[in-house]
Formats: sequence, C-alpha cells, structure tokens
Amino acid sequence: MEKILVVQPEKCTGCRTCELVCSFVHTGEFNPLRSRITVFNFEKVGLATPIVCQQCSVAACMEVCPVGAITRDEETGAMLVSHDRCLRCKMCTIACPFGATIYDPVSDIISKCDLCGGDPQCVQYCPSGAITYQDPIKANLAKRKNYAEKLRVVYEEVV
Amino acid sequence: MQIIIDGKKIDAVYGDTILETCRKADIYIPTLCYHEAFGGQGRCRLCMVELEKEGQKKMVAACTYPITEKIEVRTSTPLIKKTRRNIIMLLYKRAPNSLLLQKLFREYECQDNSLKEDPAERCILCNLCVQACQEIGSNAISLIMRGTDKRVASPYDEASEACTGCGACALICPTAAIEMVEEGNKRSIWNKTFELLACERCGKLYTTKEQWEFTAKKNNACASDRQLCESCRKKAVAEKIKAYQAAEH
Amino acid sequence: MAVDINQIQEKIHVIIYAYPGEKRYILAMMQDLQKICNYLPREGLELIAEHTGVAFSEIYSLATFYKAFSLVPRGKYNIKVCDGTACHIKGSAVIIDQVFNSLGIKPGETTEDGLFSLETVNCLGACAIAPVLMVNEKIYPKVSSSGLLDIIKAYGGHVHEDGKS
Amino acid sequence: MKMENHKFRKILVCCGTGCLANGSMDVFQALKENLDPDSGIEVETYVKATGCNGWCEQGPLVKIMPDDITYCHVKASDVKEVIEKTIKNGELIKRLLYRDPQSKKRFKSHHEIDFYKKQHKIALRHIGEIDPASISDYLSCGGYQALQKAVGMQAAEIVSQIIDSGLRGRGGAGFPTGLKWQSCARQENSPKYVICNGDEGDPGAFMDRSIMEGDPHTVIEGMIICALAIGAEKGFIYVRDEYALAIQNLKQALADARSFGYLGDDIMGRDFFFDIEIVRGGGAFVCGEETALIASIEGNIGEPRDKYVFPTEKGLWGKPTVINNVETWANIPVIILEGAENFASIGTDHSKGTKVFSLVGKVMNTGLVEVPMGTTLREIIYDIGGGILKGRQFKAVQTGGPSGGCIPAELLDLPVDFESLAAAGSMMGSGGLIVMDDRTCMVEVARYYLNFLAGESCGKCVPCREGIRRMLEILTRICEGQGKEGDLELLEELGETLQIASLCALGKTAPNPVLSTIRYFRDEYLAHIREHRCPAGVCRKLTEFYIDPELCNGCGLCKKNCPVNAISGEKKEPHVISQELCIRCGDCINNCPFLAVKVK
Amino acid sequence: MFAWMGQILRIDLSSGKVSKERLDMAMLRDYIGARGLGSKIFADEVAPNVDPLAPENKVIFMTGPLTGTLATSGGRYNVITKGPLNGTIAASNSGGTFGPELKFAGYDGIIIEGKSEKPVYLWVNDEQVEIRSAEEVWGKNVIDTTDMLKAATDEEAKVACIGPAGENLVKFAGIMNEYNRAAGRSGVGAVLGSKKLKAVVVRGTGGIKVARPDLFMETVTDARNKLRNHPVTGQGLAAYGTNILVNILNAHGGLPVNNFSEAAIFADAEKISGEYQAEKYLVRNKGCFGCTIGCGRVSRISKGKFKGSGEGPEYEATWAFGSNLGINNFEAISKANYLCNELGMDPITMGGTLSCAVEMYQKNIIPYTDVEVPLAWADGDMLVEMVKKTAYREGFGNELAEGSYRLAEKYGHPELSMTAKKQELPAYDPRGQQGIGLEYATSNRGGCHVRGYMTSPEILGIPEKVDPDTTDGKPGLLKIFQDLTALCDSSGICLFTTFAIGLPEIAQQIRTATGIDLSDEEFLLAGERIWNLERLFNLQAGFSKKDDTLPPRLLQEPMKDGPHKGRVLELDKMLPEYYKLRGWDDEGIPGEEKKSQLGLA
Repeated sequence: MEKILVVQPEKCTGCRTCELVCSFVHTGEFNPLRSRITVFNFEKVGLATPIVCQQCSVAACMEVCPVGAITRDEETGAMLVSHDRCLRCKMCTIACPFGATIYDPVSDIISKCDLCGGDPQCVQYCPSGAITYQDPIKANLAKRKNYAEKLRVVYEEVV
Repeated sequence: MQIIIDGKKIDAVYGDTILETCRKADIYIPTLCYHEAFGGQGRCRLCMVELEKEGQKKMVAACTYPITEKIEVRTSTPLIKKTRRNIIMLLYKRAPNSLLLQKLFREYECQDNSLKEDPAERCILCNLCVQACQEIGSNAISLIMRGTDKRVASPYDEASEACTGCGACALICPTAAIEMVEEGNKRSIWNKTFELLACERCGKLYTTKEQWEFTAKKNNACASDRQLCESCRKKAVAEKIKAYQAAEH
Repeated sequence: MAVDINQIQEKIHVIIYAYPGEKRYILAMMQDLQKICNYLPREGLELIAEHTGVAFSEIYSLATFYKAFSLVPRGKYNIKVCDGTACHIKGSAVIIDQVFNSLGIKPGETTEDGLFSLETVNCLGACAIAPVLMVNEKIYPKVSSSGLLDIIKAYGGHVHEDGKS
Repeated sequence: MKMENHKFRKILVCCGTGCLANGSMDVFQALKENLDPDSGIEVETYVKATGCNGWCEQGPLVKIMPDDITYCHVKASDVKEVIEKTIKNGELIKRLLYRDPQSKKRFKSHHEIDFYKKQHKIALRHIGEIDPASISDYLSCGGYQALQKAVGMQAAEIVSQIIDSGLRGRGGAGFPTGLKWQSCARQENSPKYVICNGDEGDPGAFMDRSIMEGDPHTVIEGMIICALAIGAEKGFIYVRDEYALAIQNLKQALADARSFGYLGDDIMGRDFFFDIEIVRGGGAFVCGEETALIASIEGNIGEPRDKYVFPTEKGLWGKPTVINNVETWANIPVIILEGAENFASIGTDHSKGTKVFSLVGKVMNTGLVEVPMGTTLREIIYDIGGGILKGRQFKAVQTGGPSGGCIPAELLDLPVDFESLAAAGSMMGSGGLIVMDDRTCMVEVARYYLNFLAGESCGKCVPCREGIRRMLEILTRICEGQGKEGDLELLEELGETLQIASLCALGKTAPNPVLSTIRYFRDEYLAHIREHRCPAGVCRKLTEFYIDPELCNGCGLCKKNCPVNAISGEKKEPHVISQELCIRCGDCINNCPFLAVKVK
Repeated sequence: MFAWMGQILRIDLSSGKVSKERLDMAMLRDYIGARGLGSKIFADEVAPNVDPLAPENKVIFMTGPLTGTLATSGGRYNVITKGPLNGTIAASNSGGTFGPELKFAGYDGIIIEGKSEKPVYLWVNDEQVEIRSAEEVWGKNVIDTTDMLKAATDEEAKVACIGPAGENLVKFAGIMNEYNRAAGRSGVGAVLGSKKLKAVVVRGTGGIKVARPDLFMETVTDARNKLRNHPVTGQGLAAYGTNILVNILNAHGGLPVNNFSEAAIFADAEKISGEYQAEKYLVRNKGCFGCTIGCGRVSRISKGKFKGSGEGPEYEATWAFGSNLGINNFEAISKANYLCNELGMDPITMGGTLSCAVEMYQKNIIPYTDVEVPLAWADGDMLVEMVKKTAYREGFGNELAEGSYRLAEKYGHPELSMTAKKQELPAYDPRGQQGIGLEYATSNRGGCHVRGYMTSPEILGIPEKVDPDTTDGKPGLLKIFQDLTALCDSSGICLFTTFAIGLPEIAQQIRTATGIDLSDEEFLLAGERIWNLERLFNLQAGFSKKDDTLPPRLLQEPMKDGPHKGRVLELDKMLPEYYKLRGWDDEGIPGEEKKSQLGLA
C-alpha cells in the first residue's frame, strides 16, 4: 500500500517549518512561496493547518496535462511532474481543486509535492507530528474521530 | 543494448534516439528545437553527431537517429564543432538580439563576418511554440509560408479564435521571441487581447477566461462555483478545515 | 479576377464536400477551390477546416506552404513567366523585369485595374522552347523583351512606345 | 521521292507541350476535319495525338506511318497540302522535311537523323508512337504483358529480377530500386503502399511529364508489378497540379486499366487487390523529396523528415512504402518482359540501362533524349544536340538541376553515369542537361539556383533555410559588384555545413551549383569580386554592351530588337548603344548575326 | 550574499523619503545582525543623549542572518531604539513571522527616523515601499489595526503595529506583530507612537539562500534534533509553555510575591501554573516561524466576566499579574494579558508598576483620592480595569503609564519600584538566585531576564547545575551568558534554543549560513562586542556604575521564608569581579585594551 501524507491540524503549531524545509530541498532557498506545502494560520481562532497535494487517485492535474508530463510514481504514488516534458501551459494549476499545483516563476517549473521520493522532508522536520506519512487505511482506522479523517472528508468534498 | 559513445560503453534502449540515450547518460549535446514532450524534430541540427557504422562515418542528427544496432557515436569532433559553430553563427545572424544566441555565439567562439544581421528578428523557427500549442489542443498558431519566408503566425496574422492566451508558447520559446504583454488586467499575445480573470477572493489576475474555460472543458475539476487563484483555492480548503474544527468545539 | 464569394458559396460547399472529410484530401479541396475562385477565399478554407476537423491554423499553414495557391484574388489574365533554368539562361529575368516596366507589377502582384497579375513558375516543362510564358492556359514560346509587349497588347494592356504602360 | 501505297495509314501529331505551344493542336484539329469519311480518301487513315517526341525544337511534328515520314514545323495551313500530296498521292513535301543546318541535307524520317540515331529508347519507347489515351494502343505494342508475366512469377523472383537488372532510381540519388523493393517486401507491417513520384520539380527537366502524358500505362504497369512483388494494396501517383494533360491522361489510363482488370479486385484472375489514386501536388519542389512527398499525401505541409528509418520501413502513414519516380517505373515492364540480363547489358558497370535527359539551353537541338548510361557529354551535346546555338562557345553543362553542378568544357568527355557525375561535383538528378555558352554567367547561374532554392526550401532545418539565404546574400552582392575578399571562402565554408548538416537532400545538395562553379570557374568569380566585371555580360550592374564598329555592318537587327530604343544608327552604318537608355537585357547581343555586340 | 539580504530600508517620516541602502560586509561580520547590527547602526547614528520620544530618536527593525531560515527557531527580529522607559539602548526581541517576512521582501531591516505629522503606516511590498495614511486605524487596537491593514494591503501581509498604548506614549508600550507576538519591553511602542507610525506592514515573496546548503542542513538538523530531544525544549515548553516555570520557581522559592515584598513562594501557584493552564484554557500550542519548540499558548476563556481569547499568558505575565499581585485567578490574569496584547503593552512592566502601586496604596503612600478604585492585593477585577486605564491613560492609569519608577518617585518612595535602571524586574527573585541578581544589575536595558538567562544554570541546571545561592563563579558565567545571548539575539534565533544548544551549534549555524569563517570564540567575541557597544552607549547616555544596582529591598531585606530564607543579593561581592572580567575599570567603564580588542576604540 502506498503511504500518504496525513495532516492533523490539531497538532500543527503553525511554525511553517514544513514550508521552509520543502522550499529548501526543492529550490535551494528558504522561500515559503515556493514551498509545495502551505500552512494556513488562522491567528484569531488559533488554528493552523498545512495544505498539501493529496496525490488524488483520479488526479485532475494528470488528466488535464496535454503531454503526459504528470505521472504517478509507481513506488510512492506521488504525482510527479517531468519538468523536461512540461510545457508550462499551467492547465494543471487551474485544474487542481486544492491549488496544490503551482507555477514557480523563479525556476520556471510547475511545482507540486513529490513526496520527496518516499521520504517527505516536511514529515521529517515537522516538530509537532502534525504531518505524518502513513498507510491510509491504518491512519483512518486508528483515527476515525480525528481531524485526519475530517480532513479527508473535506478533501473529498472539494474534489 | 550497448553502444559506444565517445569511446565509452553506454547502455541504450532499442529504438531510443542517440540524444535520449546521451541525456540519460549525462552526455551533453546542445539542442535548440528539442523538447522531451515532442521528441526530436531535426530542425536546428545543433545536435549533429558523428556516427560510425560498419566502418562508415557519417553525420546524423542525434535527436532523430534511432538506435537499432551496434553503432559508435562521437559527440565532439573538430567537424562537429565546426558544424555547430556555423549553425550558431547562422542563427545569430538571423536573430542577433537573442540573448541565448549571443551567449552561444560567444560559447562556441564564432567568428563574426560580413553577413547582414536582422536586429528585429528573434524567432529561430524551432517550432516549439507551434508544437506546444498543438499539444495543448489550441492549435492557434502554425508555421506558415516556406523557405526563407517561413514564420510562425496565427491565420492571417489575426486574433485567433482558438488562442486561449495561455502563454505556453512564450514560455517555451528559447529566444524570447514571442511577445506577451500584460497591462492592467489585459494580456496581449498573437494580436489578441485577453481579459485576465481575477481571483474572486484576492483579486490576483491568474489566468485568462478563455484558458479557464478551456481547462474546465477538458477536466471539470476546476469548474467549481468560484474562480479562485491557486493560493486562495488552498486557503479555501484550509477554511473548510477551520469550519470543521469550529463545529467540533 | 475576383469572384463574388457569396454568389458561389453553394458551389464551394459542393466541391469541398465532394471529398471525404479527411486530412489527406485537403490539398485536393484547395486545388478545386482555387480553380473556381482563382484564389483561396477565407470562407472556403474555414469550410475545409470544418469539414475535415483539422485546425484552421493548419489549413492556413498548408495554403501558404504550397506555391500554387494564392490567398488573394488574381488578375483576369494571369501571366506566368517560367523561370526554369532553361528559360532563365535564355533571359527570363529580363522578361520579368519587362513585365514590371510595362505593367508595374512584380511577381505576386496584380495590376490596379485587375487585368493582369504576374507569377513566376519554376518550370512549365517546356524547356525546349525557352523562354516561355503562360497567360492563363496559353503557352508562348521563345519570348523576347519586345515580343512580350505584343503579348500584353494582345490582352488589352496599354503599353507605351518606350516600354512603359 | 515516291512512297509505296499502304492500305492503312496513321498520322501522328505530336501534342507534347513544346509542339502544343507551337500550335500542334490546330494542326491536329485541321487534320481531323479534313480526314472525315466524306473527304474521299481511299486509304483508311486516322490521326492520333501523341506524347512528346522530344524533338521540340522542330515542332509541331507530324509523323506519317507506316511510311515513316516526319514533317517539321507543320502549320494548320499545311494540312490540306499534306493530305492532298502525301496521304492521297504519296508525295513528300520537301520543305516540311528536316534540313540539317550544316550539310543542308533533308531527311525523310527522323530516324535517319543524328538526334534520334544515337538514342536508345526504353523509358520513352512508346512515346510519340501511341495515343496515350488509348489502352488498346498500349496493348497493341506489348502493354501489360510484363504484368502477365509477373503474375506467373514468385514475388521474390520479381524482386530479384529488378535487383539483377541493376536499375537505380532515376529521380535523384540513384538508390538501387530492387533493394528498395526487397526491403519493403520483407516488412511485416501492413498495409503497404506504392508511390509514383511525379512531382517533377527540377527546372529544366520534363521527362516525367512526357512519360505521364505520353505513356501513362507503362507507369501504371510498373507500379502494379511492384505491388505484386511487395504485397501492396494501394498506390498513389503524386503529380504536379500544373501538369493538367498528364493528370488527364493518367486518369483515363487508370479508368481503362480498371475496366480491363489490371487494377481493382482479383487482378489477372489472381487473389490480388491493388488500386491507384492520383494525388495532385501543390507546387513545391521539396515535395520531390520522398518524405516530404509522403507528408504532402498525408495532408501535411511538405516538410521532410530525417530518413534514418527509410520509407520502405515507415513511409506513408507510417507503413512500408516503395516510392519511385516516373522514369524508374517506366523501366519496370521492360525489365520484367525482356529480362534483367538484357537490361543490365546496357550502360556501365554501376549504372545500368538508359537515362532520359532533357537537353536544353544554348544547344541547337533541344528536347528529350534517352541514351545508354555512359554516353559522354560530348556525344549528347554535339552528336545529338548538334552543338551550340549561333556558333557560340560552349562553356558548361549543368546537370542534375538545382542539386547538381556545372561541368566545364574540359570534362566534355565525361561518361554520364551516377558515379562520374558525382565525382565531378554534380549529380544525375532527374536528368536535366542545360547547356551554357559564353553568354552565361556562372556566378549568376549559381545565384539563380540559390534563389530558386531559397524559395523552395521548406524552411524546416537551419542549415538549409539560413545557409541558402546567406549564400544567396553573398552571391547577390557579388553579382551586384559588392563582392568582398573572403566571400568565396565563406561560401565554401557554408556550403560544407549545408552538405553535412542539412536534413534532406535539398539542403545537402543545395551548395553543389555554387561549389562546382567556384571549383571550375573561380576566375569568373574573381572578375566579379576584384574587377567588378561580368565577363558573360549578364550581371547587369557590371555589364556594358557596345558595338564594335569594325564588325557591325548596320543591318539594324539590334536596333529592331531593342525594347527601349537605346540603339541608334543608319542602315549600313555602324550602330551605337546609348548607355543611359540601355537596360542590359542582351537582346542586341543575342540577335546580332555578326557578333558585333560586345561586352565591356 | 548569503543568509543576509544585504539591503536595508531607510524611512524618513519627516520628509516621507524612502531609500534603500546596501549593508557593509565588515559590519555584518562584526555585528552579525538583529540586536548587534541594529545597535551598531543606532549607536553610529543617534546621539546618546537624545530624548527617546523626540523626532531625533530612531527606531530600527532588524533581523538576523538566521531569521527566516530553517535554523533553530529562527523567527526573530529586534527593535532597537532608545527606550522611553529608562533611556537605555533598547533591543526588544519578537518572534512570529514578521522578521522572516521582512527578509523575504528583501531587507535585513528598516531604519525609521524623523516624525510624521499625521498617523501613517509603512507598506513594504517586496521592492515596492510606501508610506500610507493611518488615519483610519489610529486609535484602533492591535486586532482591528492588523485586520484593517491586511485588508488594505495583502491578506498574507504581516503587520507589526502599536496599539492605543503606543499612541498614548505609555512608557512601556510594545510593538505587536501578528496580533500576539510582541517586541514588548522598554517602551519601543511609544517611540513609534511619538513618530505617529502606527504600523509596518510587510509582504515578501523572495527567498533566502545560504552559503553552504549541505553543511547548513546538516548543522540545523543536528541542532533541531537536540532541541527535540531536550526535556525543556522538546517536552516541557511544548507541553506547558513558559508557565512550566511557575511551579518550578515556586518550588525553588524564587517566585516573587506582592512586589517582592513577601517570601518568593505563592500559596496558589498551582492555580496559575502551566499545568493548570494546559488543562483548562489551552486551545493549542503555537510556534513562531520555523520553531521546533512551540511554546506559544493559544488560549481561551470561554465564559465568565473575563471571557476572551488570544495568546498567553506567558510565565512573565502570569507572574506579573498573578503572584506579584497576589492574584490566583487565572482567568483574570489571562484577560489582563489579552488586553495587553490588544492594547500593545508590556505585561511585565504593567504588572510590576501595578504591584508597586498596590504596595504604596496599602502603605497609604498613594492616597485613596488619587485612585478610582481601591488598589488591593489579589484583586483580578482591579487588574483588568487598571490595564485598560493605563493604555488609555485614564485617571490613575495615566500615572501607571509612566512605569513604577516614576510613579514611586512621584510619591517619594523610589525604593519601592522593583526595577533595575528604571525597568521592572521579571519573575525571578534574585535573593534566591545570586546570578540573576547580577544579571539584572548589569543588564544594558535594566530589569531583564533575557540578557543572559541565569535561571538556566541556577535552577534548571542547564548546561550544568550551579548553586543558586553562591556568588562564586557567577560573574564569569554571566559574562559568557550575556555574550552568548547577544550573539544568539543577533543571529535571529530564539534564546530558548540555548537550553538545548550552545555556542558550537549557534556558531556553526551562522557560519554555514553566511559563509563567514570565524571560529566559535570569534563569534562569541562578536557577542562581547555587542555587549560593550551597548554599555558604551549607555555610559554616554549618562548611566554609570551607580545604576548597576537593584532596589534596596533585594540587597538588604532578607528573604522571609523558603529555601533561601534569610538571603539577600550579594551584588557587591560580584560586581567588581564582573567589571574586571569584562575588562572594565572600577567604574564599569570599558578599558582601552578591551575596546581596541573589540574594535570599539
């Protein structure tokens, strides 16, 4: 079973370490705007939650790509962008219901979560355990009542 | 199968081109008209390499030559260098104001000569824009005329109904020859002016209406009620989560 | 000679739809279209795109690639000067210049009165009687500068004594 | 001269393009009208419009068979006399017979004259003898017998016959036809296609047109035999749309072949299906290149592709395809019928059979000639062609069209075959032979070809598109007197890059006219560059004509022919050219019978 | 340039001129960033005797090279100015995302000078910078101001602003960023108020590069692991926030009660503890930008008269509004803290000033006619009321707004102001920690716990346990702590990281990020340089040895009970040694040798 990124907003401290590490490993600089994971801080209600690509089973980004530049990694299940193949038509960025596929004008690429090849660095560095990488079924069974489940519902709703 | 490139044994997949094989093996061959999404076109001829087969030598374009038998390839001989230098010189003379060609002109130590330069030209007719437009499915532009009159244009040089203003052509262009101008909430390209779609939430101008509709037609995932930019779409998801949390409390 | 597209719209439709709606018949459709219109009218090209499902830009690309096609109406008398090698070495360039001198048109152009247009063609296959030119379907063998003036006059062109019209 | 009486007579009127231009259709019509049954002619006579006899210079030609009389320059007004005298009374009309300009001797039949005597006709064997619109004419001279024979052969046997014949493609590079068929026959992919390349684009060559017009069935028969050998179901003939008569005759021939069972289902009673479709080209020289032609048939712009995978493997719509040119196809029935050995006995070691040339330019007898491979240029130009017009000096002969090169006088004894021409920096091409005299500027010729190619290059690859344009830029300025030191070296350098790096044969061979003229006529280039002089008096900015008063006898021909009235002078007095008015058209020099007009 | 952006903004509010300046590499190398760099620029440009609220004073927002990177808790920026509370060179430190955002916009810092006639705010949108009118938000609290300015600029913008307290020149008004993070101390907010600069709004979309990415990553990963594995930074602070210290300090007998007048043991400590807070009011932990610790407390009082929500209270505020006022009602404490955040005030000085007032009131020094409500110990309602009045300078609030020293002085009892150099002491009774007493006395900005956190070794035993009651070795330890703190503050990382990491990790992070190859000791020397620079400024501003002291209560009145019963702070035992170790003369003036060693001559 391919593992997935499970986000538990109740654990998130809003520190955005995930954004920092993500942007750094992918772009060589610390720049939240170029991170593939984004933390939203609702300061006044005291909620923070990272939003990241769900590697959807029916992925709009892949469906809409005219040149097959977005493919699913057989091992990790991550939707990967072949930058050499990509035309920068940006249809995937328009199609993704989560806004998780973006155009990075600095490096002129379509940027999205690639699960770091199976070792997501946001998970490695998340100080509070708000992002985990696990078997989806296990995650669901263990945390039925948990936000992770809620989050999935939210995602499913959006899709 | 194994072939020999620059004296080294390299694993190659039957049917792959020399260029693909070299790219995989990290052997550099310059190209201008090659793009992985389309494969080799054989237009720019910058990728010419020397091939030795059954004792016969010949020059072939690496981007279109499929490997189907044991061959020996050399990617950098004096003749190859000279050929590349002349090709770059010819393109530089065509589009002397292209930064890329200026760079290549220096890199390949081209000699200047008495041939005329066209300061207004930037296009090197690599056809990548046309291919991109075709692949995307818009088909708004094409190569028109032939020979030295050849150029890229929309039919009759008029605003094409098919163009969605996505700008992929301008982005894929190696010499920045395609002018895409954005002023206020208007984007102009190929003699057509588009109104940019503003994110309902933050007001960011994030795409053209035409491209949004084109994408929606192809995949209705984006056809939600609200037209949101990427970050606001992300935020909308986060807000849903917030709403769930509020309900929890 | 320009034709009124509106008047022959039906005809255009018929000739285009005489072929199956496949890409490979586009060239044939264009040839037939040009035969009745004397050029390729935009409406006709759009109809070809519609019939074949091929993008209009591609149709336009084809129409501009092949030299036989004209996207603008041509004159009543289309002068094709052969500039094949045999004709060339026997002075076709002089003929072409002479057409300009007398009618004021260069290859690809049409006189203001719409009477003449000039084209150069690669080879009419009549090399043995070079230099040749064609006015519509009629071939004129071994044309000289002075002979050209007579031909133009024969089609109602006004030519001055000094060769200028 | 008195002829025997024949019960049957046929009158063959040449209706090739050259003769048509000279009014042969009027002659044909007049003959038809005057030969109606009420005309009281006792012998059974009919008139036929035939394809080009190749002797265009003498047209319109009228041949009367079986008497074997050839009348030249026949006008409609001569028809009545021909019927009265020759048809009814068997009398020869002397003034219509060919008169040798040197010996002043007249000849009854064209077979007796040098122009035809030295020819050996295979591809052109029926042309001028039969009515191309009549399948029975074709059948009556052995048509479709080769097919009949082939049907009885194994496919591999057919292929090996073609291989053994040594036949090489007549369209350009001379690839062995049999090997092409063999490669295609071995492909397992289907369907397979057979294509006839009739997109004759070389300016100065018209043998394909002649064959398609004058003997369309031979092409069709050749294609059917190929289809049989490789297992193809469908054939295409790609013809230039300008060749209206060829299209018309081919259409007729296809219809007839279908009704006679040579095309369609169960051909010759065998489980073999094959049909042919005509595709009209759109006027693009580059479509003569196989892959561009294929692209064009598919409905794309005629851009070639790299041929690292041959069309025999992946051709039309990606399927195995044999593509040969018209003249090649015309040879096939002969090889099958008469055997490979017979064919291979003609020609040289590596170039077998005959080749059709269109002999044009500054030569006395212009037209199509078919000679065995290995015939020398001198034989063709002097023995067949009758030498240079108006007694001028031979300078060069251009072979192979825009892809070929110019061969100078010192190589006149070069045997014409694929290898020898290549060694001389030229090529066979489709067989254009353009004879040039001292009034031809070699720089301008090179410029001409480059200019032609600049417009005809598809523009796909950089070396061809940009290189031709730049070589043309240099040549143009040389012709205009703006040549620079180093220009020749730059031309040679660019030429080399084009040869190496261009995508298709058009670009690879494009420098040939330039490089060959630089090779053989370097002095003429230098005259332009260093002395700002065009020795041939062609490059107008570098030319000034004057009349040598010593030689001028005041005949007034030059004055009469000058389109701008730039020449003045009284009768029998030396004439003078006004340099202000002169447009350097050369009409004076071309018309002066005394060679008194000179180039400064 | 790596780690640094190499560029600062200069805003002249008097003329409205905005300019950009490149930073000098040598200065960066010597002063690192944030506190050090800001202080250096400030000391170079501003006369020491300047009136803090005069247009001639400047305010410098400055980040460090590690700010905005993946470095350990690198979310910090400093505000450097001459503080109106006590006239020392103030460097007030805040977390959140404002500092990183400023760097993403392309600047290491902003120098604000002059004074605007009308209320304005500064809008820094990457390279676009403009001064805009703040008429609409003037008078608004921090929440409304932040919301309105975000709406007016960019939803994602970060806002640092002052509340009504700053506008009203409350001497201990702070600058608040992202609603709840504060550059709290010394009254830096009042300086902005005096300049009529309501806020600085920043949006940055750029990135920060480091010199040796691989090594930096390795260093950071190692340091972060140390933080995660450390009991304080990995568990304690995460679980209970800084309030974990309530029970610890109470058990230690160092939790001051009723303006330091009682034994430092609070009977109801449990009710104001972090454990209690976590159980009853905690919504969530919150981390500053890039922080592994997440000591921030998002809390909510969901019902009752103190209903409200926000962040905190942190340990200092809990103590200042709690045991130091005898208050055990955590809801009242929380409410007072929320108000401080909303109004933009420092809760330590607020609590300290109020407890001083309560003592004076109880001792009848302040007549009841001077106050609207009786000032009593353990009165949560009074606290909440007085916080509001102070921010708006209403009634007695106007007196409180001046801080305890001026208040006590006014009523003739300056000795009752529990301050060092007129700045209120924080939550550690120095009679129970000799080291922190010396720290308070020598702190360059007066009463302060974060200028060398001696609680760490004296109570928490980090890096190793030292006897809190002894004076032996304290000057030496303090010097190192002060210098290291200066380095830590200047680098842009959070001081809390020093529970788990030390000089090697900090130095290596700076080194690999900036590419500046200095040894650990040389980096520490930068901290010492910064310390001496601040000292020299203060000396020139009129401070002297006599100001390196603490209220007599702490020096003379023995601790009444608890583990440290009978002890006083033995400052005189430590101060001369401290001066000596610092290379200063007997009067506390840096010697020439020291100055030239540090390049300050």
